[in-house]
Amino acid sequence: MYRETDIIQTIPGTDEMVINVGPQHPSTHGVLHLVITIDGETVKKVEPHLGYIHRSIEKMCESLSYRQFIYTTSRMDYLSAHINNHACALAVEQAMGIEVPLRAQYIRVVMDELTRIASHCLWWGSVAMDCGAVTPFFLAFREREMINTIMEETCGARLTMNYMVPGGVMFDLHPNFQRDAKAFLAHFRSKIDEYDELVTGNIIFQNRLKGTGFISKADAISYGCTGPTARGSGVSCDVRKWYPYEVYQQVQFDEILETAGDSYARYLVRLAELRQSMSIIEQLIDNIPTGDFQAKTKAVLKPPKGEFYSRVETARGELGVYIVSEGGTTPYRIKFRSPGFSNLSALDHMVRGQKLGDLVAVMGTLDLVIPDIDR
Amino acid sequence: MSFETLANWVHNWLYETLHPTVALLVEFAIVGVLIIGLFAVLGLVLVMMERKVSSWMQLRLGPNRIGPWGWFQTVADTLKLIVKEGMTPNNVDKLLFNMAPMLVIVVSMVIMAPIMFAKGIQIWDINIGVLFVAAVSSLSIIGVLMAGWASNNKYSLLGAMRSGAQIVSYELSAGLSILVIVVLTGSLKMSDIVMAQADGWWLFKGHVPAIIAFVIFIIAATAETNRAPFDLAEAESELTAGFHTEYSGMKFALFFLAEYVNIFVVCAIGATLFLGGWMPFHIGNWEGFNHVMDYIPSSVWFFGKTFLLIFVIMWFRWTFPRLRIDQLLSLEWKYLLPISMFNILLVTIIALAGWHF
Amino acid sequence: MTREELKQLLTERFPDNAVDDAGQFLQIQVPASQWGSFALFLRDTAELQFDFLFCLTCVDWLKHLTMVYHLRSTDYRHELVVKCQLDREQPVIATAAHTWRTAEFHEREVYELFGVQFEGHPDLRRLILPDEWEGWPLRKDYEDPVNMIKL
Amino acid sequence: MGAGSLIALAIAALAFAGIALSISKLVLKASTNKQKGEPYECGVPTKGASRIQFNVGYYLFALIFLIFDVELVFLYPWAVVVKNVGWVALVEILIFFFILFLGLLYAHKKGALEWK
Amino acid sequence: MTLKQYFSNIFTGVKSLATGMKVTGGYFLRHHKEKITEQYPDNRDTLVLAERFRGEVIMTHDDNNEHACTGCTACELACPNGTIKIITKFDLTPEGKKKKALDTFIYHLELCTMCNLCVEACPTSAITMAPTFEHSVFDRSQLIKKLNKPGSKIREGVE
Repeated sequence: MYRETDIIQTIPGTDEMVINVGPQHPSTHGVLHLVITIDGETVKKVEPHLGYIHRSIEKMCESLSYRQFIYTTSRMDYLSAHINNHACALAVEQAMGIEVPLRAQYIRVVMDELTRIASHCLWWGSVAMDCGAVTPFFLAFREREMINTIMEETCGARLTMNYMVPGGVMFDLHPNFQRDAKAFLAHFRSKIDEYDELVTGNIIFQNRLKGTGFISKADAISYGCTGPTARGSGVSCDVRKWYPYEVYQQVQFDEILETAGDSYARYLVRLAELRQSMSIIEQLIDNIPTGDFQAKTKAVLKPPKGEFYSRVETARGELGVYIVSEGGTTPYRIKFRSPGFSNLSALDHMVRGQKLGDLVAVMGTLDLVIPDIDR
Repeated sequence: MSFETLANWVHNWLYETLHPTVALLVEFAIVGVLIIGLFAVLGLVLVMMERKVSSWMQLRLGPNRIGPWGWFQTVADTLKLIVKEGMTPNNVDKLLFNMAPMLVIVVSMVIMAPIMFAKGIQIWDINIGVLFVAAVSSLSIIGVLMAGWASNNKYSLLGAMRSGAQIVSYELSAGLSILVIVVLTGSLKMSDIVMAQADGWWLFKGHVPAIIAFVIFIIAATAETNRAPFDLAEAESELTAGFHTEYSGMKFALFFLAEYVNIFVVCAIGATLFLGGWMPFHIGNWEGFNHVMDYIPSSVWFFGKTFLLIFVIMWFRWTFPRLRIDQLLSLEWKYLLPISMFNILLVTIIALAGWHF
Repeated sequence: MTREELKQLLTERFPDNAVDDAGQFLQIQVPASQWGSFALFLRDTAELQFDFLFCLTCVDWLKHLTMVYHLRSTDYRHELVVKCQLDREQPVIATAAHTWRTAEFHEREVYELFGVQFEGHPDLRRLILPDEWEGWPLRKDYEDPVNMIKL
Repeated sequence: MGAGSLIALAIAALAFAGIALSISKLVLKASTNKQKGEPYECGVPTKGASRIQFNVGYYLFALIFLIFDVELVFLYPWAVVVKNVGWVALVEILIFFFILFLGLLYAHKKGALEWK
Repeated sequence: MTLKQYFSNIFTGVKSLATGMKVTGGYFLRHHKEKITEQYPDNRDTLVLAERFRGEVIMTHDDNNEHACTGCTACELACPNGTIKIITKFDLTPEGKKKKALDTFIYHLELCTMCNLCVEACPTSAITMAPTFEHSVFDRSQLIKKLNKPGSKIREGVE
C-alpha cells in the first residue's frame, strides 16, 4: 500500500520550496499548521503539524464524572457542539441502560439537525471564502445567526450549549421554539436557492472545485474518511442510516451520495444535506410528543465495568465515543474518534500534484475544524 | 467660466509677469500640487467607496463611526498608517524593497498625464495618448516583481511571479480592445477619441465589436489592476497578502493607494474610449433632453462614467471567487485573445464599410 | 456476515485467540506478534473484508497496555474489535498503516501519548506534542506539572 | 504642456511618496527586537532560502507574451491609418493575423498554453 | 472542443456570472432593509437577551437580603472546573443547636464555562444563571466574585 515516493525529501538547489501554511493563516480555519512542499505552483507534499490547540480532553475526562465530562466535548467540534454532547450522552445512557423519553429523543434530533444546518452554513461561507468570494460568508452567517438565536432561547447558550445530559435534555423546549424554528425553515427555503445562484452555479467556482482533491472510494475507506467527505466518493457511511439512534429510524431522509470523489462532489453532498436536514426537522417539529424531557437518573452515575462505544453523525462525519469503565464515577479511559482527524489524514493524498490554490479549496471542502482534530 | 479659460488665463498671466522658464516651473508646480491633491482625494474616496459597496452587498453597514456615516474613516486610516512603523525585515534587498512602492506610485501618477478629466482639462494631450497609457501601465508590474523579490519571503515571491504571468497576459487583450476604438477613430489622441464621440458614444455606435471590446476591456482592466477575481498576486486565502506581505506602514499605504489610483486610471481610460469621456449623454433628436444633458458639467460626466465602471469592478470583486492561476491564463490565451483578434478583423470591416453610425 | 458466523469463523481459524462475545462488539484477543499478519487476514479475506478501521486507540491498564482496533466492513457491515496486549515497558507492535492508511495518523497519536512503538510505520514522528516533550501524557502514571484547576 | 509634464508628474509622485514616508519616519518611535525582522511565514521560522529558482511554467507565458506584445505594437500605427488606406489594410491585417493565429495554434498544440 | 461547445461555454459562463451578480446587486440595492449587523454598544437599551442565556452564576436574594443557600456544596461537587468554592460556618439556631450555614460563596468567573451543572445540582434553587455578558475587566482578580451579599442570611424554612 505504501509507496516509496510518499515521503519526499526536499533537495536543496531544486525548484522545490517548503512553505509553512499556518498556524497563522487565513485559510486554515484555526491553528492548523501545514508544511507544504511546492514546485512552482504544484503541491508536492503536505504535512500537517497539529497540537496548537490540543487540550488533552481525553485526559481531562478521566478526572471528570459522567455528568461533567460532556461539557468538554462542546469544545471539540464547536460547530456541532450539540451532536458531540449527544454522542457522549448516548454512550453514558448505553452504559447505564437509561431509557430516554420520547420527547427528549425528538428534541435531540431536531437540535442535531439544526446544528448540522448551522455548521454546513458556516462551511458554505468559508469554502466560498477560501475560493476568494467573501460575500457568501456573510450571507451564511445571516442564517447561522438565526439558528444561534433559536438555540440561545432554548439552551441558554449560542455555541457551547451543554444541552444534552444523560437521560435527556437539560431544559424543556422554549415555548417559542417551534414557531421560531418554522420561521427559520421558511426563511432558509427561500435563501438556499440563492446559495445555488451565487456560488454553486458560478462557473469560476465550479472550475475551481471540479476535478480537484480527488479521492477514490477505496482510498476514502482506507483513509477512514467519514461524513460528506466519504459520501462525496460514493462511500455509504451515514451513521443515521446504518446505525440509527434516537428517532432517526422513523424519519424519511436520503443519504446523499456522489460518486465523483472530487471537491465539487463533496460540496454538492453538503449542500444537499442542508435540504435533507430541513426536511427532517419539518417532519419532526410538529410531532414532538408531550412528556418528560429528562429521564429520572441518579445524582451520581456509576456505569458497570465494561467498554461502551457510541457513534453519531456530526456535520463532519462519524464521531465515536469509546468509554472504558471500571465501575467508578469517572471513566477509566475515553477516546473520541473524531471525524476531522481521519479526514485530515487524507489531505496529503488529495492535493498531491495539484495547484496551491487547490490546496485551499480542498481544505475548504474537507470542512476541517481544528479543535476537533486536536481534541 | 470653463476650466479651459481659467487655465488659459493663468497661463497668460504667468507668462506676462514672470520669466518664461520660471513661469513654466510654476506651472509644473501647480500641476504637481493639483495632481497630488487629486491623488490623495481619489485614494480616500475610492477606499471609502470600496468599503461601502462591499458592506452593502454583504448586508452590513460598513464604517459608520467616524464622521457622518463614517465618511472620515479612511482619513483616520491614513493617519494610522502614517503613525505605523514601516518595517524592513532582515535580509531584504533594501534598495529594491524601498524603490518598489515609489515606482508603483510614480507609474500610477505619470499615467494620468493624457487623461481628459473634463472639457479642456488635460495635462498633456500627447498624440500617442492611448499607446502611452498601454505602455506605461505595464511598468507597474516591475514594481510588483521588485517588491516580491526583494521581500525575502516565499509568499511574496509566489505572488509576484503570479502577478507577472497575469499582467503580461492580460495586457494583450486590453491592448487589442483599445485598438478597436483606435480603428474606429483613426487617432491615438485622447482628445480626438473624445471628440469622435460627440454624436454618440462608441459603445452605442460601434456595433457589436465595440460591445465585445468593452466587455473584454473591463475583464482585462480588472486583471491588470490585480482585482478579484484576478487577485492572484495577493490571493488572501492562499498567500496571505502576496507580494506586499512584508510591507507595513506608509510603504504598504503607497501600494494600496497605487492600486486604487490604477483602478481609477483604467476605468477613466475605459470611460474615455467607450463611454465618450466628458461627452454628455445624447439621444438622437431629443433636443430638449440633449439640452438638459449639456447643462451638466463635463467633469461630472467624466467622473460619473468612471465611477460607474469602478463600481462594476467592485461589484465583480464582491461577487466572484478567485480564479486559479492556470484557469486565469487559459481564460486569456484561449478565450479573450482569440476573440479580440477576431474582433479587430470585425471592426476593420465595419470601419471600412462605414457601417458604424 | 452475522455476528454468530463471524464468531464461528474466527474461533475455527484462530482457536488460540480468545473471542469474547459479551460486549457491544465481538472482540478478539490477538498476541502483539501476530497482529501484522492478522490485520492483513482481516482485510483481505473475501468473506471478511474489514476495510475500514474506524477507531484505533490504546488503554493503559497499569500492568500492560492494550491496543484496541475497531474494524468494520463497509460492504458487509459487520464489526469487530481486536485487542493486543503490549508490555508496558517495551510496547512494540506492528504498524497497521500499510493495511489501513488511516492508522498512520492514529498511530502517531498513540505513539506520542502512550509511547507505543509501531514497527514499520512510515513516518513515526510526533504529531501533536513538541519534540522536546517528556513522558507519555495519556498513561495513568503521568502527572502534569501544571494543573490549571489546582493553580 | 508637453513632455516636461511627465517629469513634473514623476517628481510630484516622488515628492508625495517621500513626504509621506518622512512624516511617518518623524512621527514614529521604532523599536527593534530579534523576532521582528523575521520574514512572515505564518509565525513559523522559515525553512530554506526564499529566493530560489522558480518553476519554468511562468516563463513560457512571458516568452509568448513578448512575441505577441511586439506584434501588438505594430498594430497601433496600422490601426490609426486603417480608414485612409482602405480595404488593403484589411487584407494586410488578415495575412498578419493568420500568421499570428497559426503561432497561437502551434503554441496551443505544443501545450505551451497549459499550465505545468 | 468544437466551436459550438466553445461558444456555449462562454455563454453559460457569462450567464452564471450574471446570476451571481444579480444576487449581490440586489442586496446592494436592498441593503438598508436586510442588514444583518447589530450596532452593539449603541443598542444596549434595546438588546434583548434570551431569558435562559447563561452569562454568569448569581445567587438570588430577596428583599430581606435573604438567600436560599444552605452551604451543602452540591454545586461545588458538580462543577467540572473548580469554579465554586464554598466556605461554611456554624450558626447557632434559636434552639441553641449548631447548624452548618453558608459563610462565603466564592465564584471564579474566569474559570467558569457556563455549563449550568451547578444550577442543576442545587437542591434549593439558590443559584441561577444571569443573562449578563459584559464581563471584561482589566484585572483578572476582579473576576473572583463573592455571590452572597454582605449581611445576607438564609431564608426561613429552606433546608
